[in-house]
Amino acid sequence: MSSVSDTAPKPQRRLPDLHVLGPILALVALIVIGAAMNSNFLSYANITNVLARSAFIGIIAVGMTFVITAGELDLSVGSMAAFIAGLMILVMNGALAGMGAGLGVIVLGIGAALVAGLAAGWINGVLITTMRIEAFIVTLGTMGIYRSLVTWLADGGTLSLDFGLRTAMQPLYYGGILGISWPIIVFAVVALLGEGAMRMTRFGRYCAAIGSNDQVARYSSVDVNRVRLLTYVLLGLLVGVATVMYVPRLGSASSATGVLWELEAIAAVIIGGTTLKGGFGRVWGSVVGVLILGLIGNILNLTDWVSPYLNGAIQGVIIVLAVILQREGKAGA
Amino acid sequence: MSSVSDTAPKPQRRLPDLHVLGPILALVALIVIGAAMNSNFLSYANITNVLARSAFIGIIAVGMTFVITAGELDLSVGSMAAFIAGLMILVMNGALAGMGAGLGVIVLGIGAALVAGLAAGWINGVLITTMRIEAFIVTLGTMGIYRSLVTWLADGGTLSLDFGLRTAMQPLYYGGILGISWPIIVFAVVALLGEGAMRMTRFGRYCAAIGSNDQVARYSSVDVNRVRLLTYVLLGLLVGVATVMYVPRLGSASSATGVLWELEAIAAVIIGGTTLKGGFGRVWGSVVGVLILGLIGNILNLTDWVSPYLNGAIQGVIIVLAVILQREGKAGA
Amino acid sequence: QEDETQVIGVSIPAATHGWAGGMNFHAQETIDRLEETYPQLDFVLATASDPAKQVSDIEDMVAARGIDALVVLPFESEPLTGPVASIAEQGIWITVVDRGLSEEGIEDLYVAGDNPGFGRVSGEFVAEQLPEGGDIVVLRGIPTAIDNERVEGFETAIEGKGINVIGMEHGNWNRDDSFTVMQDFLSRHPQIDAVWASDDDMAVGVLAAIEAAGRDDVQFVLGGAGMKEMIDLVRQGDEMIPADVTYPPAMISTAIELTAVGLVSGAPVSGEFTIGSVLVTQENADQYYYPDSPF
Amino acid sequence: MNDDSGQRAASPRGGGQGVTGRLALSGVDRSFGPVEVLHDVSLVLQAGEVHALIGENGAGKSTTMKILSGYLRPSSGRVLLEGQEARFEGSDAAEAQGVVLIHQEFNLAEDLTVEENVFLGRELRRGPLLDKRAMRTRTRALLERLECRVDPGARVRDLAGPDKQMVEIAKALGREARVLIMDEPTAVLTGREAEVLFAQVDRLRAEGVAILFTSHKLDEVKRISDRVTVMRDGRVVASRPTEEMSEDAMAEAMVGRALSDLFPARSAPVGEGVALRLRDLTVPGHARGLSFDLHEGEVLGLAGLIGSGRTEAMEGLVGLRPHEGTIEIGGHAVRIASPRAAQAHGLVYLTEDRKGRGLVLNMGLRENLTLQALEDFAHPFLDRRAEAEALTRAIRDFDIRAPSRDAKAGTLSGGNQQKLLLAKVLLAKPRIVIIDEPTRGIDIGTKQQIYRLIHDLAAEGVAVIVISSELPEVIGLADRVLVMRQGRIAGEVAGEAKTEDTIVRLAMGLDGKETAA
Ligand SMILES: Nc1ncnc2c1ncn2[C@@H]1O[C@H](COP(=O)(O)OP(=O)(O)OP(=O)(O)O)[C@@H](O)[C@H]1O
Ligand SMILES: Nc1ncnc2c1ncn2[C@@H]1O[C@H](COP(=O)(O)OP(=O)(O)OP(=O)(O)O)[C@@H](O)[C@H]1O
Ligand SMILES: [Mg+2]
Ligand SMILES: [Mg+2]
Repeated sequence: MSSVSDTAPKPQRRLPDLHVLGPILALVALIVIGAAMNSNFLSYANITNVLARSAFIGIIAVGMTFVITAGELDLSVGSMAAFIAGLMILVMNGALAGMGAGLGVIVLGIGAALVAGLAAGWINGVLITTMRIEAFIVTLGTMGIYRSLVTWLADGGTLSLDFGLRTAMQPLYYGGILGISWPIIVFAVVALLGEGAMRMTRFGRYCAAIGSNDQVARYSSVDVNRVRLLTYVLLGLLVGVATVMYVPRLGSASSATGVLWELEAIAAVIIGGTTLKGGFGRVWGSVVGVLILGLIGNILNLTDWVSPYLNGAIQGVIIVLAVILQREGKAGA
Repeated sequence: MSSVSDTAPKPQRRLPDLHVLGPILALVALIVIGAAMNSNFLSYANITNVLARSAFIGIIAVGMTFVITAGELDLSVGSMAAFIAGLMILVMNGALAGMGAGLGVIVLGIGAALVAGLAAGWINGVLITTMRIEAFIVTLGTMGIYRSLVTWLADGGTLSLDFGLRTAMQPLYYGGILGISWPIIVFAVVALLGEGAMRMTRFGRYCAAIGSNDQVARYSSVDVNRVRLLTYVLLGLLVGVATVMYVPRLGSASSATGVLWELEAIAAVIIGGTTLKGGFGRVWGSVVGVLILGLIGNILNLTDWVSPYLNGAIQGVIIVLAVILQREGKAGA
Repeated sequence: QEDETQVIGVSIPAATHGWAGGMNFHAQETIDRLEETYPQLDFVLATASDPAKQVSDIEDMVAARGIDALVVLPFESEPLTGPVASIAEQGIWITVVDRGLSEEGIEDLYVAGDNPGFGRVSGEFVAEQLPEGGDIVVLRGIPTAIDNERVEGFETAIEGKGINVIGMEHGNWNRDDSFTVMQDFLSRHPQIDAVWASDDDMAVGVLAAIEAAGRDDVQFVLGGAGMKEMIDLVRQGDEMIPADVTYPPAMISTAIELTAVGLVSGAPVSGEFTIGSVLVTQENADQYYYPDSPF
Repeated sequence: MNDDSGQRAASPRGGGQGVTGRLALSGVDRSFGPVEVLHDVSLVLQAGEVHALIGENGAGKSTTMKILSGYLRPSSGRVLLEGQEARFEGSDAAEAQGVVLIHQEFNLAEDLTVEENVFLGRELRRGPLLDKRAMRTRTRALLERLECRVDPGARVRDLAGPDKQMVEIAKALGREARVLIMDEPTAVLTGREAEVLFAQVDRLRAEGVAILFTSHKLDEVKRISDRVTVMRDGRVVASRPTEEMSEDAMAEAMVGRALSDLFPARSAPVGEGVALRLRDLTVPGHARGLSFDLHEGEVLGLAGLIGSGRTEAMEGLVGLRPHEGTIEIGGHAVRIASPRAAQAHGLVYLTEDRKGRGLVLNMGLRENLTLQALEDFAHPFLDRRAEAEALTRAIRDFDIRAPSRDAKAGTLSGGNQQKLLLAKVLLAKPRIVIIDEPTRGIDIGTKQQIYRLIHDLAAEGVAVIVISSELPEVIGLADRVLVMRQGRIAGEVAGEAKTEDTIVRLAMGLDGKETAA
């Protein structure tokens, strides 16, 4: 051979297989367990329920995947969702008098939620990129701020969508096409677009490059701050999208809305195989992670064998196991 | 790369001063504001109150500083504290019949708390180091587990220390020497020892080296896994110490105990100037961070100028501002 | 699904504070008892940490467990109204506990607590104890509609009685938080005549703070909900705790029991049962003292 | 455009100070904080000319190159592109003008694949989507030009150092540079790979690209460059056509004194005792069946092609990788499961990857120096004074030139980092030391110092294994040379047989199969 690198003796013993298969195996295991425990587990209604309610965290987790891949973090998404939901309800209730409970108000509400999401993501992003403040601190701060704001908007209670509007809006959660409800459709579309963006666009590649080594990215003419900012804006927008699905479901927002969504979304992303330190991310993994989390809750509701007090413990154990399954395949130290 | 960090022609305007002074300035600013707003702010009683109640998070934050410096994270400390408090109460109530409400039971309770803390830290550490699972996931898992366990131990309610025991134990929180209460003394001692360990022992140096580049540490004959494990064990032990101070205060533990302590402790560490990605940590900074957080709450309680619904927002804003103050001094991108 | 077994779903908020913990305990205990008494009944208990989770729990109960009746203590009224209404349409028996749904006529049976009443009784007692008027501080619960109703009831009751609320903060129905808040109130106000802690868990924290500060200006602390330790203090004539206001977590037991009996007997009890908040003083404290309850 | 079609003989063209050239520096100063590291540097790069920049470690070569390519800005003075003052906002602006720098240290995103790195920042697209196939094809073509066989889909993290260097070069070639600046491109390459690179340099020169490179291998400089500029202490001290300068003259201009023999004569004989005995050492996936004895006071060379498994075998030996086989130290069989255990037996390993595994770049010199032997400074609290004294000694013994004693290791020049790394490992007072590429990036004057140091170690009875890709180094330094090939020991040469030819033949397995060059 012409080259001087004779790489012969080591047959590249990397097993990406298990690393890739890990989350999927965990998901399959959960499905098998669920089906064994309750015959209704695989029923259409149950599957649809789980998918639809996973959509909120799922849509957010897709955005979170980009943020984490770029080496960042966002703790504010749960509070942000609560705040946007509150805002959306206020806007719609406010416009009701002038516009009537029609499509107009709904479109206005959706628009308001998306714009608010964009703006909230942008604020996080600007504080982090241009002001150069640790993402953990910025988003911990905005987490407190949004949570307070929604409590304040609701005067300590609950903000409720006008009843008529609620009826008009419900199809957004409960309706759908071909028997598949909107949240599932939107989740699927967001996931597909996200996966495409991660693998097939410059944006996805830049996220990984920045998360891996932002100096290198900078030297390679990547506008690092802009890409980082974009990840937050994208995440904010997706929080807005999730909220648009959420409001018709419950028709209200309060300080209890979206509590701990951030941890769930981050956990889903990591269970899915994205590296917390950045540099590598996969959207489909996050989707699998969200489904795993959703199924754990569902299965615990389907069976009686543990005290409900211990649900959190079971959940914790399964999350760790799911990740062990995935890590098994990893090579040496 | 050796020197490629600044692209601009500005002649290295590094002001480590402000980076160092940042948290202190923020603290001083808060003290000035507090004193201006309420004349009782600087009273002996108020200062003592704030210090004593900051001690729990403070002691934990000292341990967290080592964990974060070594590039790790622990989300489980709040739940762990609740669980240990519950366990301690159960052990003491259980031993009461045999031993009577004397020193023996108290010593037993303290011993149980410290051992439980060590064990809990060790479990986190082993899962993270030998099983090589992402710290975020492990501690998110154990966070759920401990929280569930304490709920289960308390049967959903509150575990209360026997009334006689509580009276016997109260001096541990309310008593002290020379007018300084025990929590403050213990906090100060832990902080001093921690600062010493960080700056003047191999352990501290190794933590920073591992957090900076664990490969370099490994190639330099540092037993990376052991040091990492030790940081978790130390943190667990300090959670135990914090719990020993906590239980005598109200004599009870429930699922509401220690909620969000982990976020507070991590925030304090970062406000104090330790880098979340690891490689650099300072214990005194974390102490200042804890005091900043404690004072914010105190000042908000001492004044009326915002709706209590907005307390969280004010807190968020101040946290971000405190870090901005600190970051200001940092050089270019 | 089988004709002979009937399933009752019970959906309640998780035990995040003392009262909820007591309620969780009673729910669990009642279910265990009824399952033994009525082998033909099956129970599903789910605890939720937020309204969305509670809606999911209820969905699961319907889709996978085929419940015939639902006993629900709504985390919040608004978000649960729609989902519960849609279940009611499927012919499932609905028992609502404590917090009413925001639309009338959905539930078959309503076992209600009386939050404005709770506030009113508390306010009246405070006013009565301070005939000359006085300065009090108030600790509020977790910001929720319930808390708002209680505080409104309280404020209405003390109106025009010369009582000044000189400080009001959220203690979140939490002992630690109320301890902190009370410490700061004590630093801030040299004279506090009384404290409305609005909850017995918060009263525990408040008492500890007062005791530690060694202040003797505070004449009494009024909690609420009927925690056994507090009732016991009332029974013994403690000066700081002259009274308590009930808001029994055991109302969940009543609701589950009525629902179960209704299902089994085929003659369901419907309607509304309001469990009023009662003032407990030394005279009647024995009636409300349950030493075996965890709360 | 050019007349000297790829000849390595120097071209007499261009080069006068008054000529602006394609890219030039004029009177450039640069300071880092209070330390001024460049003084009045002027330099002209001509189209179609290969310009070599040489100088001692820390002379300012890398800094000069970074200023030329927009990574740093001059404190004063001007950068001229085609005679016009160029104010590069950053490296991307310079790159847009066709000025490309290959860094001294790798500058790749380790988590990304080869292809992703090569096209980072200028991805090919079809509509909004990436054209992966085209990028992969182009990457493969670029790598083929460099006779590098790595898979464009491989993650950079998994590549060996030399392959990473080739990827860096491919990345630069892919940018269609008009000015190509290479900071010690051959430091991690063996002679054969360097040849491949030089072929590309010839091609680019013929295409009219202006090329600037540094190297501490003066023979390379002599062979490939048209013009040599020598820097010392941040100043240009000479700039002449290469043909007018002999290697010795270059060395003398760099160091400021005449250099005697590079390799000192051995002063002490090899000892009798066996310090280390290996039997059938196997590092799964990398090396098989290594058996040899190492004597006290012996310097053993380990030669072989890149990827022959020398590094992995030795990493296995010190417990950095799982291994099998028996290891005897001082006559006793020992188990070595970690570098810590190895060090407890007096065995330490110095890595070839100083940036990734050798030094904590954001820690100070002192912390780095004592990291490996920290026990010696802890009783139980760290003795800062002793640490400071150790640093003083290291700075003296190893001639470490740092901007200040409090500097972070990352601000040292590449060669000075290497010296710090050597000092750090030797501070652990090993009885057996394995040094992987001891003089990578070290200037010729200091090299001599380090060789002397290794001999002094041997004279004290320390057993030394030297892995080096520079054949003259292994030959000149070692008493005996083991040659590895595909994870096995292919042969041993000592005494008269220690010639480049025999070693290369063994390394390539030329006795058996025929290999096309
Ligand atoms: N970021 C920085 N901060 C402070 N000093 C620096 C920085 N970068 C480089 N220096 C100093 O500038 C001087 C010149 O460094 P440079 O890297 O240019 O040397 P070099 O000639 O490339 O050496 P070598 O042959 O070792 O690579 C050195 O003394 C170095 O320590
Ligand atoms: N961190 C790593 N992870 C995975 N593989 C690695 C790592 N470091 C090195 N390798 C593998 O080791 C192989 C050989 O490395 P290397 O080229 O250093 O061997 P060598 O025989 O020591 O040669 P030389 O010392 O001349 O570089 C590389 O091809 C690479 O695949
Ligand atoms: Mg250099
Ligand atoms: Mg090597």
